[in-house]
Amino acid sequence: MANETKKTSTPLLDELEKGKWPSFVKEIKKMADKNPRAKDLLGQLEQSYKDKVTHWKHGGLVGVRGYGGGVIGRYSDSPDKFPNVAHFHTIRINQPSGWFYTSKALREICDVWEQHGSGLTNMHGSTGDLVLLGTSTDNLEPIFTKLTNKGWDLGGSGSVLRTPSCCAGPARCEFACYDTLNLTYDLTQAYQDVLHRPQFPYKWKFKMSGCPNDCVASVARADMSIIGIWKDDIQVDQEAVRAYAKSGVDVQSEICDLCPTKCMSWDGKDLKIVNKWCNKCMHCINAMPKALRPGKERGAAILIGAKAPILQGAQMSSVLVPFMKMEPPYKELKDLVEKIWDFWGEYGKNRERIGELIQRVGMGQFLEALEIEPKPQMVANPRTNPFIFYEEYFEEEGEQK
Amino acid sequence: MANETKKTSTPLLDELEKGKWPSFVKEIKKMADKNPRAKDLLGQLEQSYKDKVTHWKHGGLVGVRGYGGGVIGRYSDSPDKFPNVAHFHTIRINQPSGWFYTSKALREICDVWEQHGSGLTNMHGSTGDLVLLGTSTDNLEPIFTKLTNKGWDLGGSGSVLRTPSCCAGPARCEFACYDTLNLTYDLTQAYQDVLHRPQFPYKWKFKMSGCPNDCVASVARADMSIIGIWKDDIQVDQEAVRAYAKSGVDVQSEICDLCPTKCMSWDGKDLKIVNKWCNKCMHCINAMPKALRPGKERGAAILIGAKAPILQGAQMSSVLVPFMKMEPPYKELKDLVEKIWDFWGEYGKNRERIGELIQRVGMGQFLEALEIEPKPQMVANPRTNPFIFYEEYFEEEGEQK
Amino acid sequence: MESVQAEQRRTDIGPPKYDQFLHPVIKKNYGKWKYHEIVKPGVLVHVSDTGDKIYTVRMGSPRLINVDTIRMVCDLADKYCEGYLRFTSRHNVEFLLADQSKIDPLINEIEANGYPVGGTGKSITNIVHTQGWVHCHTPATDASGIVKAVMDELYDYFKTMKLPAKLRIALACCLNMCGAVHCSDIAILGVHRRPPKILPNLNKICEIPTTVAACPTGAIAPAVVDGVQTVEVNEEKCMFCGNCYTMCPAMPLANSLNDGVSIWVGGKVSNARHAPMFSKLAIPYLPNNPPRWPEVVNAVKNIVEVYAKDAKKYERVGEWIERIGWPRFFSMTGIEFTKYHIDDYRFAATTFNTSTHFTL
Amino acid sequence: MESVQAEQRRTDIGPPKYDQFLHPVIKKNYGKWKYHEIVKPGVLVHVSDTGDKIYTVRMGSPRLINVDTIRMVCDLADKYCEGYLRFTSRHNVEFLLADQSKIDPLINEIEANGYPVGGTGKSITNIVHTQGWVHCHTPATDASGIVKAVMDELYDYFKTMKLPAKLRIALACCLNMCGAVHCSDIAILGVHRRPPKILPNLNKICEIPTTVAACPTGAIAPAVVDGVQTVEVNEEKCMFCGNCYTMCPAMPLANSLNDGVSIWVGGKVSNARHAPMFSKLAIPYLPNNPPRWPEVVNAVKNIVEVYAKDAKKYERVGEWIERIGWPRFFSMTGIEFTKYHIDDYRFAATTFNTSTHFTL
Ligand code: SRM
Ligand code: SRM
Ligand code: SRM
Ligand code: SRM
Ligand code: SF4
Ligand code: SF4
Ligand code: SF4
Ligand code: SF4
Ligand code: SF4
Ligand code: SF4
Ligand code: SF4
Ligand code: SF4
Repeated sequence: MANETKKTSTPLLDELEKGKWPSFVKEIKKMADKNPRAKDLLGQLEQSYKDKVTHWKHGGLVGVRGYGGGVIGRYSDSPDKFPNVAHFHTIRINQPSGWFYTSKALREICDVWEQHGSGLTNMHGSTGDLVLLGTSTDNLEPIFTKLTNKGWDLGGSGSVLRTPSCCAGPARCEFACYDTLNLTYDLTQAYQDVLHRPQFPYKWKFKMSGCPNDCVASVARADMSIIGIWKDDIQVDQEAVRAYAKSGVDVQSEICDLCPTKCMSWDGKDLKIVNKWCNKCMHCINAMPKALRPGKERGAAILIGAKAPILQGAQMSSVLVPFMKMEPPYKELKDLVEKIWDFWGEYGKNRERIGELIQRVGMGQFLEALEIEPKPQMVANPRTNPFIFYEEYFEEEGEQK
Repeated sequence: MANETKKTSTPLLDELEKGKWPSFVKEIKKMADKNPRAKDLLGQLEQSYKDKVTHWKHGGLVGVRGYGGGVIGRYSDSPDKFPNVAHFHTIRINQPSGWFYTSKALREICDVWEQHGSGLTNMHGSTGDLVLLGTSTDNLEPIFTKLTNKGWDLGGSGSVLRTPSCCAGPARCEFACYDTLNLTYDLTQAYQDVLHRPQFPYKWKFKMSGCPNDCVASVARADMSIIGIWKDDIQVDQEAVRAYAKSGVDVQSEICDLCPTKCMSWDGKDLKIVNKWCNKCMHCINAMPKALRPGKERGAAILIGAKAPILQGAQMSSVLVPFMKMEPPYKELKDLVEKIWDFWGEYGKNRERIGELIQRVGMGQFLEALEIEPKPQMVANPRTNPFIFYEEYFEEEGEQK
Repeated sequence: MESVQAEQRRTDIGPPKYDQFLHPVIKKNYGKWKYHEIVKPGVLVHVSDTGDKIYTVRMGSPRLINVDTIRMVCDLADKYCEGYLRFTSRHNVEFLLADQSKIDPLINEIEANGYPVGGTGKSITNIVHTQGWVHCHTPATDASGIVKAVMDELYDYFKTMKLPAKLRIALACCLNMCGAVHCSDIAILGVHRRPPKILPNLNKICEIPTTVAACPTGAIAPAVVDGVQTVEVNEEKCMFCGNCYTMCPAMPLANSLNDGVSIWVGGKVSNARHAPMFSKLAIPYLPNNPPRWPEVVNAVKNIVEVYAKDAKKYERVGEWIERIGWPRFFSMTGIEFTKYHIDDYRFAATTFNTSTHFTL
Repeated sequence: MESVQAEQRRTDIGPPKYDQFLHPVIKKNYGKWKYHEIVKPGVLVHVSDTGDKIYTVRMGSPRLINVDTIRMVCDLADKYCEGYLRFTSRHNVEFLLADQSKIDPLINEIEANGYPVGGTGKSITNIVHTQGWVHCHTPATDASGIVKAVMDELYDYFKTMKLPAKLRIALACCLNMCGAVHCSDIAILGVHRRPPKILPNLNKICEIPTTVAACPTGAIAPAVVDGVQTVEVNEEKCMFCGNCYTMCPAMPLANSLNDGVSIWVGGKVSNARHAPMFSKLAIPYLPNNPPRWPEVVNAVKNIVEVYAKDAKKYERVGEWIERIGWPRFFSMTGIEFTKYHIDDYRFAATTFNTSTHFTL
């Protein structure tokens, strides 16, 4: 690899060193001083800023032995000008549940990456991976070996299970209705094979949020969104409610009036909740966490089908199982997941996400195939059109069709 | 015509003479005693009640000379058993605006109909016509001539303008924001030709409601729904509000809390309305008509495209012109209508309602073709998908495609 | 055909102008009405800025009425209303009176004749409906018969104003929905459930390409049977819309064993409080059980009663369901939720619940 | 290639188990947290049923960070947090402290290093974003550059908690939407606006049927040009989704004159009060104007400021717009409403206003 580290002139990017928000240009520049890949990235990026187009070529399949994903191949369209980013592949490292780290663990990764790559990272990618940003093909195996030896493995890319991710959950949040970290770890381990070797029609994402605040945005971007909820009554500490009121919270207008189901009332002394109407929106609990807690009978709602807009418009996940207990070994959940994957494997077209498949075959058909009971929680409203595919009809006695 | 009036045995229909609600069976039976068409209708209907299917054959084009609609041809599938309904065509008479009548006028119609038809009617059809229920082909011309001589004309059927209809409006309602009766009459007269002679791709319905209560359900079932609204502030008589409060109306909970925009407040003395947020839902005015009235600057919103579900699902009309003054000679409205009809005539497929056409070509394209300015009032929300048909792009200087 | 002289024949005259049919009090106060009150069920008074008043007495009608009934109504109008009357957009008769003292005598006569007075305010008024077996060629059920049976059962709701809000019922006997049931508090909709038969003479009466094109789901394909050009129907793809029969008489769907009725709820038209809403499926199928359709009557009554008991003042059925949520609607009414309730047509995805907003 | 010994190579081990990375206080109080408070912008305290407390200091990050920055963060974690830290779902760094007295010294060091502390509560936190010109092959704009320019301008909103509610911004550089911008309070989305070019070597690198099938609007058709099999694009039908380029590298859409940015508003993910909502189009197009995209920065800032001034406490952008209505949103922000705002895709009809509920 060429090792010229003389300064690149980047008048456009330099503008992005100004301002108070920490600058990614500074991050690149600092590495550029010692890392030729970073230096050429800077140069090529400046070129893009001039030309207003990307200078990466289309695609490129690379990877590590025995894995079908985890590396995004990338090649410069100007390798002559920027030889150190002629290859500039990204490695996706499966982050630990909830993005909790020790400094020791992070340093180990930094050391490997400084040696074998650009020294630049994304902490993290939008799917959740720890993204190592740019190296050449010959470094992939060494990096892989070194990292696995430190206990790290690759994340997903292509038609595989993508790195599941979860919110801080019970580790650092009082709202968690199930153990998001444990479930994420468990599923990731249980499904290593489909995470690393493409066996699906397209990608599959799991995201686990401990409560309906959905701090990993699972409803927007996971094929299966597992969102903690509770079944019984919100736990109320009336004394603490009064304390909030005293401290200036207008319980009527800020809490009761904003409750979407209007199931709360406040007489200046007690907060009453008609729990049978509560739709678990979290607002009151969010606003007065010292006074209110989710109920005790906890589990999760399973929603299915979110994805980005290509090709039929973005979808959010929608309710598949209104309530499921979420306890190791998560057998009920795994049975469900595997049943869905089987169905998807059989009926899904190439590059068809599960949400698209469900739309294509119809939710009713999908439920029936999976032997899941239809429930009114699944719909915002029942159908408005009368085009019902009634499935059976009577024939006249002795009739022959 | 056979004139046997001996009683038909109708054990099933007889069951429908019981009960408190006035019985259509009684209505038919009473005529059956003197009218053979009514008698055979009764017989055939009893047969349907036994067989649980209709005994009318498919379709049948009949009409009066020079007209392309107004008569629904109908033939029995058992003319041998029910010869008097072998033909049993319906005549649609264009009702007067708002269904106001004099007894004299109605009697004249009754007399013609008793002589030439079954003596049975629908007062009225769901489109609004006065429906004369059942006669034979040879009676059509005489009926037509007699009725036109009394001042009546046919309504529509087939691919024509259907009989426009309207609510009681200023004749008997304090909420009317424009003269629904006059507009209905005016449009009906202006468009006699397209009402009587098919020139459209499919049917077209106008319905005029004087205010957003929409008492003719125009938003659900008119290709063009003309709904009265106002622009300025709701007129409030504070004294009268207080009187309602005194008489037991809970102004806070029954009025303010139910205001969809929450733009009202009540301090026990005065009702305040932040009119810029009011969306003219009518609730407060409906609930306290003595105290509140629509504003003074009145007109109508024009909505477009409602239809029944075949084939793509039912549509409601949607906003095309948020506000238009509605005053004779209604030139602005008529210009708009005619522009739309031209567009529909040119681009509409056979049996394509305007609402379907707009969906097919896209509302944006439709507006552009009609030179109507896009307005945010037209949408419940702007698009959520990013699939925008940007229409122009720059080319490089000197570029040749 | 009766001979008609050319000079008698007039065309394109349109309907008579409305103003000749307006009661003098109405004519005088046209556009000047100030407010109204519901005097009692079925009776309105409109008061003008001029101080004038017009009283309205609303009479329930089966809509299918004979000329003698119309004449009876005319007689009453002559006796009490100077000959002026009107019909409503839901097919009731309205008598227009200048003289308050005539209201009760009029009501007495109406009721003596077997017709009810009511339908105002927070009531159930007349059921908008269609032709059914009385006059149409595509019905999946009768119209007037069900309406009669249902209104018999809901009679008290017509005569009183004890509901939380107006409750509007409509019926259509096939998916053409002439009753425009798609925006009703409660809708009764006739449904076929068996794919069309294909009559042997199809090629003689229908154009095959048009017939094939008529099917929105592509269920119809050209076929040759016994050497004759015809079509075949992929039954799995048929959702019983009936458009093929509309286009081609040789493909009837009507079937005594399978036709029936579906029930829909929660639609509305007015903009009061909530914007207009479509009706949503409550019960996918109830059998055609003439003459009195007890299953349908009970289903409608049940929904009305659960609503009447639980809804808050001014809450239309759709607003009530929106507040309590569909899970509660189904559990409170005891109606079963099935896969048929879940939309699988064009806009299906927009009807899914993409939130954790639900009750268990 | 560096030689690797077979015995060193392990596969399918998955990520390290999370428990080894949990601060001892967290480990002890796992699942026992009782409540939290926001001590001040960027600082949380979580209090356990056991009485234990863990403090969190949130540091803003540009996400694209180098190993030295990570090491700097590690140093701070060692010094103040017993070596424990985490990252958030929006790419910020969170330091986890057992000792309250260390908070301010930590913050001082963070800020001395040029990173801000904030992003909690009613603030604007980090912008979720994507690769852009830094690493992707399909972008219509850069990601990190716009994010930097916008966050510079919104810096104070990160450091304070003075907004009516949380405001979440996301950016995606093409319609693949890796930034999942479709449910954000404000979304910045790169858009192409010129149909794909067709490179002469198309037949050598793409399968023509697959390429044709890739287009959701059917804009691509097989063609023969100069005797060579290729495709042609019906430009009227192209809506610039880029799926053809994803499937066929010989159909690039990137174009310096026409690529740019669209702005979307009113999406959300949480179920708090209102169910999750999609983002809706606010501005169809703003030019790519690197290095600091002033048009985009101003557009975002304008929306934030109008919102900040007008919304009520707890009202997310989408809830605010739902209250004031789209007409007011456009008039208050001064954004022009165009035909592009009106949906014309699959669910278009469900987005039309079928009511008279609007302000003029
Ligand atoms: C790196 C990352 C963006 C980032 O900067 O964070 C990313 C980058 C790419 N995404 Fe993505 N996606 C990334 C998260 C997402 C997400 C968000 C999420 O996972 O939460 C989405 C939306 C949710 C979803 O899955 O629908 C997303 C939806 C897509 C799509 C559209 C998929 C669809 O079904 O519509 C594509 C297109 C494709 O798969 O061909 C895509 C494709 C791509 C590709 C591989 C481009 C391509 O077509 O080959 C990008 C590689 C960029 C590069 O050179 O590094 N990416 N992509 C994210 C992964 C990092 C990680 O592993 O943590
Ligand atoms: C008589 C009436 C029902 C009634 O009992 O009141 C009626 C009866 C028929 N309608 Fe209707 N429609 C009647 C109002 C409606 C309405 C309601 C309205 O106009 O407010 C609708 C829904 C609104 C709409 O226009 O979409 C309606 C939507 C249809 C449709 C579906 C049209 C569509 O675009 O989807 C058809 C099918 C067709 O046109 O082929 C249809 C077709 C028919 C036909 C002509 C049957 C046919 O396919 O040939 C029916 C003749 C029945 C008969 O034998 O008398 N009728 N039809 C109504 C007309 C009376 C009148 O003139 O006053
Ligand atoms: C007579 C009639 C108009 C006509 O030209 O024929 C009429 C007349 C009045 N309507 Fe209506 N409406 C009439 C059909 C409708 C319809 C159409 C329909 O049902 O098909 C609607 C829309 C229904 C819907 O939303 O589905 C309708 C929705 C209203 C509303 C809104 C009620 C609501 O809360 O949603 C009001 C306001 C009110 O009642 O407070 C209203 C109010 C009124 C008032 C009070 C207006 C006035 O000040 O005169 C009239 C007396 C109402 C009463 O019965 O208590 N009218 N009204 C119609 C009587 C039908 C009948 O025989 O029962
Ligand atoms: C750290 C983090 C989770 C993680 O595992 O990384 C997190 C942590 C917390 N969230 Fe969150 N949320 C985090 C991303 C999210 C997201 C996802 C996103 O933005 O992409 C959402 C959904 C946003 C949306 O709806 O678009 C989210 C919606 C909420 C809400 C709902 C707010 C609302 O009114 O809509 C709450 C409740 C609240 O703040 O009162 C909440 C509350 C909280 C609490 C208070 C929970 C707790 O008791 O510990 C945490 C501190 C919040 C704060 O910053 O004030 N968190 N939170 C994420 C911080 C991101 C960041 O760096 O800024
Ligand atoms: S999703 Fe709920 S449990 Fe998870 S971090 Fe957010 S608020 Fe806490
Ligand atoms: S969680 Fe939401 S719905 Fe339930 S009581 Fe609290 S504010 Fe109301
Ligand atoms: S629509 Fe309005 S103006 Fe017309 S009758 Fe009904 S309430 Fe009166
Ligand atoms: S008309 Fe409706 S929106 Fe306007 S003030 Fe009255 S209740 Fe509120
Ligand atoms: S709804 Fe159907 S069956 Fe009934 S009248 Fe209309 S077209 Fe005929
Ligand atoms: S009834 Fe409708 S879906 Fe069935 S074959 Fe006929 S047209 Fe097709
Ligand atoms: S949004 Fe598009 S351009 Fe940006 S990283 Fe994802 S695939 Fe690449
Ligand atoms: S960009 Fe999309 S719409 Fe345009 S040609 Fe390519 S695939 Fe078709």
